[in-house]
This record gives sequence, C-alpha cells and structure tokens, in this order.
Amino acid sequence: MVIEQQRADVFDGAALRADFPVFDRPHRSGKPLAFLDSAASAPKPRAVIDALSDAYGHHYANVHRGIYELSEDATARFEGARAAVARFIGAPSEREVVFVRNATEAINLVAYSWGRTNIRAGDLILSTEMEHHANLVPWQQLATETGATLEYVAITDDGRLDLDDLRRRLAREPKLLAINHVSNALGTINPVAEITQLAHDAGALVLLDAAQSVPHMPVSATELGIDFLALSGHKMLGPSGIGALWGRRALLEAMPPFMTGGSMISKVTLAGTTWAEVPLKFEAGTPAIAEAAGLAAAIGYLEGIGMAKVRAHERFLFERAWAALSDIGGVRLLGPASPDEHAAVISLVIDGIHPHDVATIFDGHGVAVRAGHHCAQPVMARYDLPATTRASFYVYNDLDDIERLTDAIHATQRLFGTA
Amino acid sequence: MVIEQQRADVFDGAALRADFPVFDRPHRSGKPLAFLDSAASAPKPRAVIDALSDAYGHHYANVHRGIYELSEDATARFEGARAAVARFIGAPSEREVVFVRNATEAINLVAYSWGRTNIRAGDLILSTEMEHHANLVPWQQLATETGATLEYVAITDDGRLDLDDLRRRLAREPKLLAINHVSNALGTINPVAEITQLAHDAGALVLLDAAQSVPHMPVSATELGIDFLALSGHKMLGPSGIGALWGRRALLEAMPPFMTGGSMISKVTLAGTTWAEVPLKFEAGTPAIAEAAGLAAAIGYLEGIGMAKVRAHERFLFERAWAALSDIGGVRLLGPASPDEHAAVISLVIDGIHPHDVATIFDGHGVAVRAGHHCAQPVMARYDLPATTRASFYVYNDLDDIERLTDAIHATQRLFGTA
Amino acid sequence: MDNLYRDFILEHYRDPHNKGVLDPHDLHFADSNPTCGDEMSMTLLLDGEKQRVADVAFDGRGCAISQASASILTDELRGMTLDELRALDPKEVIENLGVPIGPARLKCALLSYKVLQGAVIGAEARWPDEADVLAGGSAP
Amino acid sequence: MDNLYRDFILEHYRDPHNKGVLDPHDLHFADSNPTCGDEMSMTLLLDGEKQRVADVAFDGRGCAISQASASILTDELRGMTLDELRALDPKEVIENLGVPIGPARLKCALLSYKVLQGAVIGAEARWPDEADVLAGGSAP
Ligand SMILES: Cc1ncc(COP(=O)(O)O)c(C=O)c1O
Ligand SMILES: Cc1ncc(COP(=O)(O)O)c(C=O)c1O
Repeated sequence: MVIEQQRADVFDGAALRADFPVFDRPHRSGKPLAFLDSAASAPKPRAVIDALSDAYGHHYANVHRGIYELSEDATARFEGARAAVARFIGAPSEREVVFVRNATEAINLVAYSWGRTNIRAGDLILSTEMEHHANLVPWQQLATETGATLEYVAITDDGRLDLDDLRRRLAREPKLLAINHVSNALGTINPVAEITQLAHDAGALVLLDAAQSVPHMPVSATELGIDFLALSGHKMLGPSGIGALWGRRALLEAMPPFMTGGSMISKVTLAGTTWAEVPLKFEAGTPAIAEAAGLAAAIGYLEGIGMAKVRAHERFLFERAWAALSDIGGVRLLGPASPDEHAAVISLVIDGIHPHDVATIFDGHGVAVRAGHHCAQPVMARYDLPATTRASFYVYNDLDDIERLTDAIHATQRLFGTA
Repeated sequence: MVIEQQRADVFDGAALRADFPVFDRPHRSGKPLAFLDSAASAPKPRAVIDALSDAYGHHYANVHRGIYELSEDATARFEGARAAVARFIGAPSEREVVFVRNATEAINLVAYSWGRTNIRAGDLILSTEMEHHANLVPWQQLATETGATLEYVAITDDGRLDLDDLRRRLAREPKLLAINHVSNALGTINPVAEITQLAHDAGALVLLDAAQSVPHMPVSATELGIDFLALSGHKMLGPSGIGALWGRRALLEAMPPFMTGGSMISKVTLAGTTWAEVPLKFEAGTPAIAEAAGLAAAIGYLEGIGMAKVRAHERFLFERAWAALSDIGGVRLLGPASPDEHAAVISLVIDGIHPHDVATIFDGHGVAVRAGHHCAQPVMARYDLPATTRASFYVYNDLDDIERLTDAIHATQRLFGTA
Repeated sequence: MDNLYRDFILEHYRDPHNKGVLDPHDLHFADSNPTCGDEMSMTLLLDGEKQRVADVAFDGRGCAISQASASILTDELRGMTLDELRALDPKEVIENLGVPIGPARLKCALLSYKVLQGAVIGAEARWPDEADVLAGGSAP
Repeated sequence: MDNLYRDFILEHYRDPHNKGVLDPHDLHFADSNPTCGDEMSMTLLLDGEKQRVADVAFDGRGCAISQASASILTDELRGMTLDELRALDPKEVIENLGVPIGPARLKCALLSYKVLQGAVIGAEARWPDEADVLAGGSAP
C-alpha cells in the first residue's frame, strides 16, 4: 500500500533523520531503520551527543562545592540546565525543579517524602486504570505501608478516562490524584486542566506523570494548575540517567528529604542533621552532571523546532497512521480515535498473531516497534489482552514510516496465513 | 622548590594527560591545569567520552523489553557493563550488582530496604567518625525512624580508626557496621579485611563505602569478606549519573524493593504486585543505559593500566607529596603518615590562611584543589577545624603537580605575609 | 528474524501437539512470562510406579515461539523419569526448537521448560540464566 | 583569582574593624556558612529610641573574604535605622567589597550580610539568590 504523499503538516520528519546518527548505522535487516519505539526511549541527535562530549571533555568537575574554574563552570551549566527545564515545562521557578534519574524516581520521591508525611490510615489516594507501573506501584506501596486506600479511576472501552467515575471518586475527598498526561499503553491524552480543576475542588493534589507528554507537546505546569510533574530526559531526546521532578515550592519545602548524604545537608553533627534548601535538599550525592547539560541540549533542539510544531507534526502522522491501520483487515486499534485525545502512540492487535511474533518479524523488516504490556499490565487486563504491539512516532518519523509499518503488517499476516 | 625527578614508580602520569581532553582546554589562569581534586570527581579520558558517543549514537534504545536489534544490542551492552563492574570489584556474580546513580544512592538503598526491614528499636548500628555524609546521614535517619541507636567508632589523633574502640562497640552486638574503605577527608585507608572479620565475629554485617578505594586500588569484595559495597562511576573516570551497589545475593534476595515502577516487577494487578529477580528488583524505571557503557569503558581504561600499577603510582606520589609538604613551614597535614595507611588524598591546613582563600589563590595559579568540609563535617569537628584544603591524586598526576602544589602554597603564604 | 518462523514452527503454532488439560493428572503447574503476559499450564500423568511420564499436555495462550516450544518439548517427555525431567538442560530445549533464539525471545522459548520444572519441583522455578543458555552461540 | 586579594582586603582581614562582642547589646545573631564551616556572630547596640545603630561588632572565624566583608559592612552601619538595615541590598554589600566575587565565593562575601539580616529580623535569614546578586555582572 502506498500512502499518498500530500502533506498537511509543518516539517519534514525524514529530513531530520540526518541529525540522528542511529539512522546511519547499518542494521542487520539490511534495510533502513523505521524507528517506531520512541515512547520507550528516543534516539539522540548529534547536538545532544556533542553537548555530552563537550561537557565531559571541557566543562566537567563536581558541582556546587568547588572553588576553581572548572567546578564553577560545571556548576553554572548544571544550574543553567535546571533553568532550561523550568522554562520548558512552564514552572514558575527553577528552584522548584529537582533533578532525578527518571520519571520513576520523581514519582517515588513524592510517594516516599510527601506520601509518608501526609498520608494516614484511612486516607484515599486515586490513580487510574491507564497508568504506567511507575505511577501505580509506588502508590500501592504507600497504601500498603500507611493503611491508606488506593483506588483507580476507570477507563472507557475506547481508552478515555471515565470522568463520571472520576467525579464519583473525588467526592470521597482523596488526598492525591496521580495521573498520566498521555498514556504510553493507549496513547490517550487526558484533559489535565479540567481534571486538575475537579481534583482541586475536591481538595486533592494532582501529580502529573508527564513522561509521555513533555517530549511531544507544549506543556505548562502553571497553565495546567497541577502540583507535581514527573518527566524523563531519555524520552525527549536527552540522555539516560536524568529526569526531573517539579513541585510547587511550598510543597517541596514542607517535605522531608528522600535520600540523604552529601550536598543536601546544611549542617551535620554526630547528633543530627539539618537540610539544605529546595531543590538541593532532594539531590543527595553527586548528580548526573553532564547528563543535565545533555538534557539542556535536547530541550534546545526541541525548542529549535518548536513544541507546537512537534505536536502538529505528530498529530498529522497520527491521523495518517490511524487511517492507514484502520484499513487493514484483522487489525484492531486501541484508544480514542480523535486526534485531540490521542497522541502519536498507537497500540494495536493483529488477530491471531502474538505481539512478540509481530515485533520479531517487523525487526526483520527493519521496523522497530514495542511488543508487550508496556509496563501497564492493568491496561492489558482491562482489555483482556496478553500484550499489544505499539508504534510510536516522533520528530524524525514521517509518512514513509507509516508505509513501512503497514507493509510489515501485511507481510506478517501473509507469513502467518491470516492475510 | 624543584622536586628531584628520579622516579620509583611504574608509569608516567603526565604522559596520560594526553588521553584527557580537559588538559587541552585553555584555563583562565593561562597556566596548564594541575588537577588535584579527583577525590571529588575525576576527569574523563577520551575512551570514555567516545564510548558514550558510540553508545548514544549507534547502540541506544531502552533495555530489557525490546524485541528489535537496537534494544537487544543496548541490553547486551548494559548487562556487559554489569559483568565488568562485578569483575572489577571481585563480586562472585554480576547478578549481585545493582546499578544506581552514585554511592550515595547505593547506601540509601541499603538503609531503606535492608534497614527498614531488619533494624528495630533498641538495635545498634555502627558508623565511624571519619565517614562522608553519605555514610552517616542515611544511618541517622534510619536510627531516628526506627528507634535504633547509632554510634560512631572513634578515630585517633592521626586519623586512623581506633580499633580498640571498634572492639568495645562490637561487643555490644551491632547489626551493621557502615564504614569507608578510604576516607575522602583524611585519606586514611582502613584495614577492611581485619575489621570485617571482627564485625562478623560480633554478628554484624559490613557495608563498605568504597567510593574512594575502588577507583584507586585493587578491591575484591570476596577477599575483603564484606556484605555490601557502594561505589560511584564518576570518581573512577566514568560518567556521572551511574554507580553501583554490590550485595551478597542472599541479602539482596531477602530485601524488599526500594523504588518501584517499571522493569522491577514480575506481575502488577490493581490489587498488588510481585517483584522481579535481583538485581532488576532494585532498578525501577529506565536506568542510565549509555552511562553503564561509559562506566565499562572507564573500567577498561583502568584495567588497561592495571589497578596494582595505579596503586603503586599513587603510593609513590603520596610519599613524595607528603615529604614535600612536610618540609613547608606553617603547613600541617592530616591523617596517618604511613603510605600503607594513607591513599593519595592529602588534607592540609596552612596556618593563618583559610582553605577557601587557599583554593581561590591556587585557582589563579592553575592548581585545582578542594577547600571545605569535604562532606565530612564530623571529621572537621573532631580536629576543631572549620575546613581543610585537600589535594588528591590520580593516574594523570605526576611529580610536576606536586611542584605546582608546593609552589602555590609558597605563593599563598607570601601573599598573606605568613611565609 | 524471519528465519525463526520456519514452516514447522508455524505448523506447531497452528496445530500444537499435546494441547489441553489431562484429567486426572499427577502433576500440574502454571506460570507466566511476565514480559509478555503469556500464560501456560502443564499437566502430567505418571505411570503406575509414579516414576515415568505416561502422558502430558500443556495449555494456555502465547506467541508462536512459546507454543511451538511447548508442542515440541511435550512430544519428548513420555517415558522419561522425574529425575530425567529435573535434569533437563534448557540448552537442549532451545536446540530442539531448531531455530536461532536470541536473548529477546529466550523467555518465550523457555516458558514451557520453566512450567515443566515448576511441575516436577512443585514450586515456581527460576528462569535459567540467559548467559548459560545462550553460551552455545545460538544467538543470531 | 589573585585580584580578589587586593591589599585593602588583606588589611581588613589582618586588622578587622569592629571585631569583638558588644556587651551590653540590643541585637545578637550567629550564623554559619555551611559549605566551609565559617561561623560569625554580630552584636548591635541601638540608640536611645531603639531606632538607629549606635554601635556594632562582629566576631568569629573565617576566610579573608568573609572577614573583610564583615569589617567593611560593619563600618557602614552606625547611624542607620533598622528599616534601612532590613532594606540593605546584598548587591551593594558585594559592590562595597570592591573586588570581583564569583559564585564560588559569594557565600563567603555575604555571610556578614546574612548574619546582620538574622539580627534584625530575629530569625535565620535566607541566603540571597545567587542569580540576583551576580546579575550585576560582577562575576569574574
Ligand atoms: C568516601 C565517600 N563516600 C561517598 C561519597 C559520595 O559519592 P557520590 O556523591 O558520588 O554519591 C563520596 C564522594 O565524595 C566519598 O568520598
Ligand atoms: C507514562 C509513563 N510514565 C512513566 C514512565 C517511566 O519512565 P522511566 O522509565 O524513564 O522512569 C514511562 C516510561 O515508559 C511512561 O511511559
């Protein structure tokens, strides 16, 4: 099947591939790489790789405590990266941005520090049926340890959050709603501003797992009105090993530290310890110094394109991909059909063929997709599926990738005799 | 002062500088960089920087869950790095190696997971007066939360662990002894094998903070007989954002997870969760993937030299530096004088001149040292010092750096009129 | 890898041998592959002396690799003693599959082996160590 | 930076003005610079109306920068009202030092300011925001 090449979007994704060395590497399929697994982790543009080399080669030293040129230089760049993150997510102040390893650690930090201080037996915490394990298991642990109750807001058959169910549960005055902005298993975009309003009216704080939204669309913590936000650098073209937690300053200041050690203290005696100010209070030990510079470079790369354009590009690809996939017999698609409610992350089921087989066969065609439960086993249980195949798109994808995807599906169906 | 150039060591540190781009960078002092702050964090050789570029450019994808070439490739390299760490620290199995951000997180992981499960009110935990805050504050927190008692083994006036005091305290049957191998504030090398024997005889587990030893000398967890070991990649020529916890398998298996989320689960339902096997159980979320490859490259670089030679080189530099510094009037040196008991980390006090001033003036001479409490405020309190100046050596240092150091001291004393 | 999907693998997948549940049976175990959600159970009937496998069946849903592996493995079990089952080498299970299995699909290929081990040891078995099983160099 | 250590800085360090403890005094505060362990206290004596600074002294150990900064700052305080003290701009404190202060030494240079703020607000003051203070471009 050939997808018509007329375009309604804003930039040429295929042209951007020149910025990403991974597309030059030979692949064992002998075919160019159609990379459709950015929701798991994104390739890195040369700008990020070079920023890392530069940071390690010429501006590297431990931060915060050194009275010499290199350390001052490294500190300024590290704090500059914090400011870049704050700007990128519309945070009022960079002092509210805590560097962590990944979104998972950001959420654990809140569950440990805020959770263990504020949640008591009998309290209610809300999560949803569509969450990544990172935004589920820490709350299960918190509930188990404190005797609180954890409930999950239901999702509809087409993968949207059930707002009626949300309202019902909010009426019981939960302390916290932990929800993702974009579901990595379904692609659903939640109406976060509206949800936050409802949650705040009910007296609940809102923690937003923005791991799948910040890389792909303009996100402003201030405009959304949320209280905490978690993100991972590696999903937004940045290095692995770095992510961020944003939280309202008053909340962060009232929270006890999570991990303890160097850098996060004010004064240590053998009898006891006082803490440094936010955000250092939450950054025990030597942080991911060069990785912060790499994350700033990734933000620079995305800002160079413009996040509104990134979103428009992905919206365009989503519409084309959804249409093309819907045309194939024996293929079922999960999540809402509307491009307003669905990011460029498509979970699909090919009748009679297990996703693990799909992914292996696709790999032979040079098409990289994810197969499995996408760290969202409750979503799989909700739709009674063992697993799905997921194709996710980013700036370097384009219509040719959709064609490669549909071709691979046809080939797989032929091999299994289900075409 | 000119230091005699006859050498008794094994390799030419100055020649290795060609491997480290930071020594090519122009510095505002206009002088070549005499880098004497490796104990805080080490510069990176080109081999590590290139390994990172290669990992990000050509072998990057999320690990463990991908059924396509890039992800298999990334996973194999990530697990290969785990095996390299295991080999480097003499661990019986790479399955006992948990990747973390840094030594601080390694210790916090044990304090949270092992500590919260095994320590009860009234229990005794031992640390020492010479620890880095990373190996003090987590135990203070644990003691506060559980009602356990935390005691500190005393140190002698010349900065050695007081073994009589250790024996006395061990007689009261502590559950754990948390001790560093090499003190970053004093340079002291502790006799860990002997200490571990004593601790085990008393029924205590031993957690070794090896952040300052693994980079600088052959270390074998098996030979030392310890139970846990913590290290940081950035101090051993590796990337920031990655470190490791090693623990005996039976201990790790009995411990509950620390952070929770993706990758570390076996099965998640809305009702509850079961955990993956060790070490994945402790690695929630996307790890520092490329940084693991960078750490393996750093290990490769160090193994290329040979850790016995690294130790011999640093021992040689320590002896020369100690002798040269001892000759300067108005300079006091901390820690034991014997090269068997003192790593190439020298804390010094220049009478009448504050370490902050020292470091600033040294910076003007192109000499990078650390000034402050070195995240070991109790050590400062023990010797009634507000701070010290610390010079620490590594593979790229050589006799010329000692000369630069002594020249800078003389210049500083002249400026302050204390010469 | 397309060459994983040889005709005989696809035939075992479409038409698995020994599929179903034995009733009565002497041994039963169910387990799953956490990375993909595949679930598999196995029932075994022993001979009069309770020494050797008289009959065996597996059940559950899964990918072509795990289904073909179970189909091929169960074909081999009749007449074997319990000790022989416990001593089964996971490497052989992979070799008997006759197609190159890489690390990403190893758990699919070994799910049947793991369920069988569970049945004979009466408890959940560990996944065999990847490095051990792939050491033979069958990785692509 | 050698040019931090101009003669007048070293003179203030060797021979600080207003060093000691006032007894009696109206206001007293002690604080420390956690990064280097420097400790400083300040005592202030007010005029009859308890409005203006009649006398001031600082005490404690520290580096040349923090000592010189305290010496220079305290020289300026006599006759100032409490409101004026509270409104003091940390940028001015840096400027009055007359040498280029970079981020690494900012806390040394501002310790006296922080202790003074503590004395007049009667509680531990925050460190001024680095970005605000250095915005003037006095960084080297
Ligand atoms: C002895 C010792 N332990 C622990 C640490 C903490 O290391 P990190 O900051 O990498 O966690 C350090 C670092 O200075 C150290 O010297
Ligand atoms: C929605 C969502 N939340 C959280 C995470 C966890 O991210 P990380 O593994 O980087 O911590 C992911 C990653 O897959 C995700 O998709």
